[in-house]
Amino acid sequence: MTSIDEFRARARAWLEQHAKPFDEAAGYDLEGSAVPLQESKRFQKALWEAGFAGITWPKEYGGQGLGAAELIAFNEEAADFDLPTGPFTIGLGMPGPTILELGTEEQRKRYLPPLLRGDEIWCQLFSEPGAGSDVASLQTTATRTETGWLINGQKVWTSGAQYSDFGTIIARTDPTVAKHRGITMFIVDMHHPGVTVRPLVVATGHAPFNEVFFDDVEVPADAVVGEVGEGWGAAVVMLRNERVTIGAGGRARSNPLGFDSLVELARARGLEADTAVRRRLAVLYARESALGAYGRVLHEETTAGVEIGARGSAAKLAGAELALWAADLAQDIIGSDIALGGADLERVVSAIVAAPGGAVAGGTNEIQRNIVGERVLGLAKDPGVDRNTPFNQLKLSR
Amino acid sequence: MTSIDEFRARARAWLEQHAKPFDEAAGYDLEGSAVPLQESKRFQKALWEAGFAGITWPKEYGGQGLGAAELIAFNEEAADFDLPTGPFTIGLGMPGPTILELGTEEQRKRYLPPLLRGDEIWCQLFSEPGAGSDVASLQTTATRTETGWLINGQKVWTSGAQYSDFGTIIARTDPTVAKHRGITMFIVDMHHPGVTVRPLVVATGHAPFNEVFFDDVEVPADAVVGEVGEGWGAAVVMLRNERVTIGAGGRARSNPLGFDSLVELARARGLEADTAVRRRLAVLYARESALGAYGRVLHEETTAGVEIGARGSAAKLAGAELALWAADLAQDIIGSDIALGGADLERVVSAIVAAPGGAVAGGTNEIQRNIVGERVLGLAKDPGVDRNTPFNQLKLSR
Amino acid sequence: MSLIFTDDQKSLAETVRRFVAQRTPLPKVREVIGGDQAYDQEVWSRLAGDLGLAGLTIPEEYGGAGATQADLSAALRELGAGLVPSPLLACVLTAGALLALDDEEAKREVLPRIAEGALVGALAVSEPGNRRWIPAEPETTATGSGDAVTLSGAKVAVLNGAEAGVLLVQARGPQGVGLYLVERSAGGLTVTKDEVVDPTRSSATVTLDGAPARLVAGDAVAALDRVADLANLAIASEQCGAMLACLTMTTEYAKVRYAFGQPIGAYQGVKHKLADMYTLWALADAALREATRAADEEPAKLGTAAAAARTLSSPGYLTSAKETMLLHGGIGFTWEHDAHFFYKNAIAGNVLAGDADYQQDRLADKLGV
Amino acid sequence: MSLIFTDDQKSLAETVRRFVAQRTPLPKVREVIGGDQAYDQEVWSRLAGDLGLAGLTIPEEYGGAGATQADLSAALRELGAGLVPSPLLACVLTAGALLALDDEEAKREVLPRIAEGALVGALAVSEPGNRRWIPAEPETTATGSGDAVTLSGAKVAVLNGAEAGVLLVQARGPQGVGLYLVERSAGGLTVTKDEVVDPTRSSATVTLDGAPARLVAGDAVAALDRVADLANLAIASEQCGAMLACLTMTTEYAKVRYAFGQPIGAYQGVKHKLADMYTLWALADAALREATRAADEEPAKLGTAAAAARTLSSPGYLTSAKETMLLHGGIGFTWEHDAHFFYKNAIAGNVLAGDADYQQDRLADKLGV
Repeated sequence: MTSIDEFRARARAWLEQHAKPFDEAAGYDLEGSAVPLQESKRFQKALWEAGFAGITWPKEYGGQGLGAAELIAFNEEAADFDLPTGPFTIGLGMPGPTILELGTEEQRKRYLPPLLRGDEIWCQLFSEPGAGSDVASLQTTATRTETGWLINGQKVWTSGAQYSDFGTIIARTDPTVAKHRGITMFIVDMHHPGVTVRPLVVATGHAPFNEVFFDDVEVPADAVVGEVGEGWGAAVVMLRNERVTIGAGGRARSNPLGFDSLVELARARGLEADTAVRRRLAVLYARESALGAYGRVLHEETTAGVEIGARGSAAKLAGAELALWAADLAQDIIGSDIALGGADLERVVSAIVAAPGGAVAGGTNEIQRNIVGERVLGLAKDPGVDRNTPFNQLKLSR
Repeated sequence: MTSIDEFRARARAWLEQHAKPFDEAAGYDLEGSAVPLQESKRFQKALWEAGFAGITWPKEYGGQGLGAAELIAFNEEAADFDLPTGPFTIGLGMPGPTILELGTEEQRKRYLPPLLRGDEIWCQLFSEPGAGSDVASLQTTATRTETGWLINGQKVWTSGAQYSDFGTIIARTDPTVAKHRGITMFIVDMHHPGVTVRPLVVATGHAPFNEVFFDDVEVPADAVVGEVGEGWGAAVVMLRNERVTIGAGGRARSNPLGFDSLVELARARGLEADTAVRRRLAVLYARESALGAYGRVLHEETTAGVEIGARGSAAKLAGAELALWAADLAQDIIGSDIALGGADLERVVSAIVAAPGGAVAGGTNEIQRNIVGERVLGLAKDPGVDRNTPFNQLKLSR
Repeated sequence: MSLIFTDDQKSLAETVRRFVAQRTPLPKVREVIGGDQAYDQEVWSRLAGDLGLAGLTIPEEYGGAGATQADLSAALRELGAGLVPSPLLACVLTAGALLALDDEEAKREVLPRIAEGALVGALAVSEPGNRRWIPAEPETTATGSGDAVTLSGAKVAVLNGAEAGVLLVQARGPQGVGLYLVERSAGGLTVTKDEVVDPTRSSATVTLDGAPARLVAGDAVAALDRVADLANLAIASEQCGAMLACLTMTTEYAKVRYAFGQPIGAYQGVKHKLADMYTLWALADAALREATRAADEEPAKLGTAAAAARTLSSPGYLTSAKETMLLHGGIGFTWEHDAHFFYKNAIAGNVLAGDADYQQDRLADKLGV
Repeated sequence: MSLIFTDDQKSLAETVRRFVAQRTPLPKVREVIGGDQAYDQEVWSRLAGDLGLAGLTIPEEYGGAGATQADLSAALRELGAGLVPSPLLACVLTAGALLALDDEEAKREVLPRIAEGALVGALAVSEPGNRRWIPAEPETTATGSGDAVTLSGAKVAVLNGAEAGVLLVQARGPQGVGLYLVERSAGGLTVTKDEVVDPTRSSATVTLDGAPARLVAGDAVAALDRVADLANLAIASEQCGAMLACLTMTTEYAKVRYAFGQPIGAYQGVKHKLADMYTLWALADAALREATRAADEEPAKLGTAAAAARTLSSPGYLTSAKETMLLHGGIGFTWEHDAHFFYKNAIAGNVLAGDADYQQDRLADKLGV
């Protein structure tokens, strides 16, 4: 038995004792916040105490100092369980690694251990109402004060802002240079009185995100992550992580527009023998399983040291298109009852309504196509896109 | 009985006596040149003698001096007949009207009557291998001589060049100004020894077009149509006519990818009761009949004095997309026999192979979408497209 | 008559458009559908009465205006563009069914009240577990005869069933399939408002347990076929209006929203999708014009033309509404933005009075394929 | 084994790619298909012999190399990318059928000759008037027994039927459906070369009129199911190669072709279509990798995985080839350009060894839907 196998066995044993097995029916979370916060914090602390939090992070910041093989082993075992760690996903996936890479020694010591231990929750604050796909055209400002910076502006699509202790925010610190060059990343205390969090209700009627308003929020000078004016580089790293996360998708079985769900739906509606429906279900299976295989190919290539570059964008694009296609199929399976929002159809109807939103989250299909065209295929950049114009001379959305 | 009704009755009577009724089976012409040239010339002459050629053209140039109402009445009656006037379509639809509008009095007197009388056939020479959608980036040159101009270059996609007596050609007369401003239109004698016509074989194996090479072809100074350097304006008018012609399409029944043909195809293959095929045929009918109705709407608006602007591009786009969609349906109806080129399938298989070519002819779908977006919806022009760069500083295709 | 609007139709459309903008713009619609009423009663009174829409196509002898289907279509486009909640469609279908039957007494009793907006009629045809909008063989039964007829069975997706004063119910009686009038106050009648995806339309589940009813004399099968044509005309009209609203909204957004220093409409990724939306609308609109022309001039072609129009308008609208959400990016996914109301309206409208399979099968039937 | 190529597979692919570029590039393919031979005999000898492709997946005991399906797939991608005419697919299917049967004598007699490239085998299953690639109940009959069996019937779309030295024919005999070996020289056998849309593939119509044949022992139904899986693997491999060739060709063109002062690939109208082509290829390619992995590691999953790969590769290739023509504009429609050969190959490949309906029905069956 290798040390990896031992680690895997230990993880399995611990999970079987402490975590709930994955429940397919309960797996789809309309609000994105179904787990009680205290339970989540308790579980994260237990995970850390057992040696399964921050597996690849250095020991001096509370991590386990192990390798990618152990991380993969743990994730593979964990996939069979329903870990109530949702509120920590962002902190561990985006701000955490960024602080690890770009933060000062003080920042790492101060912020990483409480994050791993489940004491402090993080969010990330990038998107703005006026910026959209062109994230770098952000208009939130951070102006220098004697002791630090004063942040003013509005962010949007912030998951978990309502219960977060800290956030990483990018703000414009120099409007006289090109838009990518005048941005700085800060750590912001979400409990500051100038921070207002407002739930953002979406098309389904649920509020899985927030709008966050910053009104003269002071942050100290040492809240800068990396260098002043170099926040865009840090943000790009974070966004790439986000795209991979979104592209990978959740377990297919918990997806109300996935193959298993739509087969059940068709059976429940007596269409299991309908030739056209059967054929479309077969195509759904082919597309869904190919998307999974593509993810595994990229994963294997990464492991083999092959640079996957921007190919994750093709997965994101394919996933978004598949969800929209599956939403059409689901509608046709349901037929005229789609107009009714009855309890038995609530999950699938919500997913149909949410499908366009899912396609937009993390970058529209058009943006993904541009990324694939330019960075994977090497096509010329869009004409007329001027990356060198000073921000204060750019045309912006209202 | 109004004078229009009388005119219509006279046209009907003449057509019944002189023209063949429309033969649906024979209506699709793979080569585009099935009618013997002499028969065509004789018929055009007879048409002119009977007073049905150049209905709206002035009498002094051989026309009938009548109104649009008479023209419409004649066309409506003529739709039931198979007029062997193919070789004259281009001359009467494009060069003719342009010379009428922009030509000198001498040009009109010299060229229009023989065209109407069926004595001389015309072609138009716009497209070039290196230009494509960006017609104005043409590279054929016309350089001044003591007595006129010397034309050198290559044109492509020229219908009827092999039997044409004259052509209207656009060539670059000033490479130092912006591309649209350095172009001049000429009348060129297609019998000049420097003109070489070569049939252009397309994907189906047929050769409905030509390549035309110009090697030191002299034209006199009075061959200029309109003003020197203003050939683009003339070309735009001609191209708009072309787009309307292409968008309007032929009789649906002669189209091997049309509803009637595909219903027959489905019946011949025993699929008349197949639910999926029936549904797709219903959709085909809906799309095809809507395209016809849209053409009638535009026609009625034109008659009512409403400017239809670039809306014909939407018809062209819809027609191209419909042909590609119908080609898919035809393939699915045929099933595995599509791989076989047997005689009973030749027409429909040829049409399937030709469908992408049809979508490109007269401007790609992308160009049509740009036209609809910019000229119908008023969206901003593509960024970075510089209309003011001197031609000799432009980047061109090899 | 032609395919393009007459001056009268333009003027009617303009009147309705102005009324919608002034009295029931989208922020007002949001308030109404957020409440517990299916529609704003005052708006409906004005639409029915002042604007005369409830009786527009009802002949003058029954209190209506005797106008053409093309006139009604012009008005419905504007209501569709504004997502205006109203029982107009339900009334049009009920009145259309009665007009296609041969029961003078029923017509004289019901039609004038519908025409003046005093009565909402609802058509109850669909049944649970049957995917066809109008069942060929309904399970609902009529028993008894003369004044003692009663109905038993269940009807689903009854448009404005909860707001109707009278229901026209398809049922199987001793003499075959018939249409029966049931008063809302009838004993044995239970009407339960449905939870719906599209809050701008109200539908209900109806159970009949020996509810007293009255057979309307005439050929019910033919009348229901006529109703299917009228439904296609009316729904295609609303959908063409809504498609145009989506197109206009998204085009405007593409002109003022900037990304990477350009209005997003300058990028072909957006421009070409809008061109496709335009083309979808233009073809559905043309097909609809042809259908209303047929309704008024060549009734023999109505069935095919109306089904063809609907076959384009429903999926075209669904695509347009979805693209409206997608092209607005994140903003289009917020509750605050109107895009999702159009999307939900398109989802529900796609199956209203027959889903795509039903429509395509019916069109194929009419085409003799 | 994993989803990405091993070093051996990379090296095999590279060898085949170099061979195609040197010995049978597209201009050479044009010459061959313009002539009266189905393929270049010398090219086939080299592919079969020097490169060992004819016997690649045939076990060593029958003269082959005993390589994996993933190895064969790597080679087939390169042949597909080059539209190389050859009887390899026909041989793979015939050998695959024999290997799945239990007739040691037939294997020993036929397989070594196929493996060395000396014999072309062809599988004759489809019948006129039956839309299924492999009929459940063939009309072709086998009569007699032992050494005196004869076949009568007709078979269509027999891949390389005219070039084959031996045919493996599905027929209904006294003991049910079986597979029968028929020598090309047999009396009563008529083979007529088809006119085909895709000149890179040769197929034939075969009539059997009391042709002497030999029953191959074993479970024919199971063997043909295995053949359907192998066909899906092989065709998906060729198609993934061809899709990538289309993508590469069109991407290169989009970089050097200028319109309005920009390379056309700078416009989103072109760029986004190429991104979609990339995505279609990437998913079909990943599904194919999963299918070859299953073939070699988890045979129980092969049927589903191979059908899924084929369900994506065939329509994906058709779309890609069509877009290749469209994005090349007028040039792509000329005979001189290669685009139309890919388009025709995609049209024919879409129905090769079962059309889309057949594939989707089979996948649904395997999924238990």
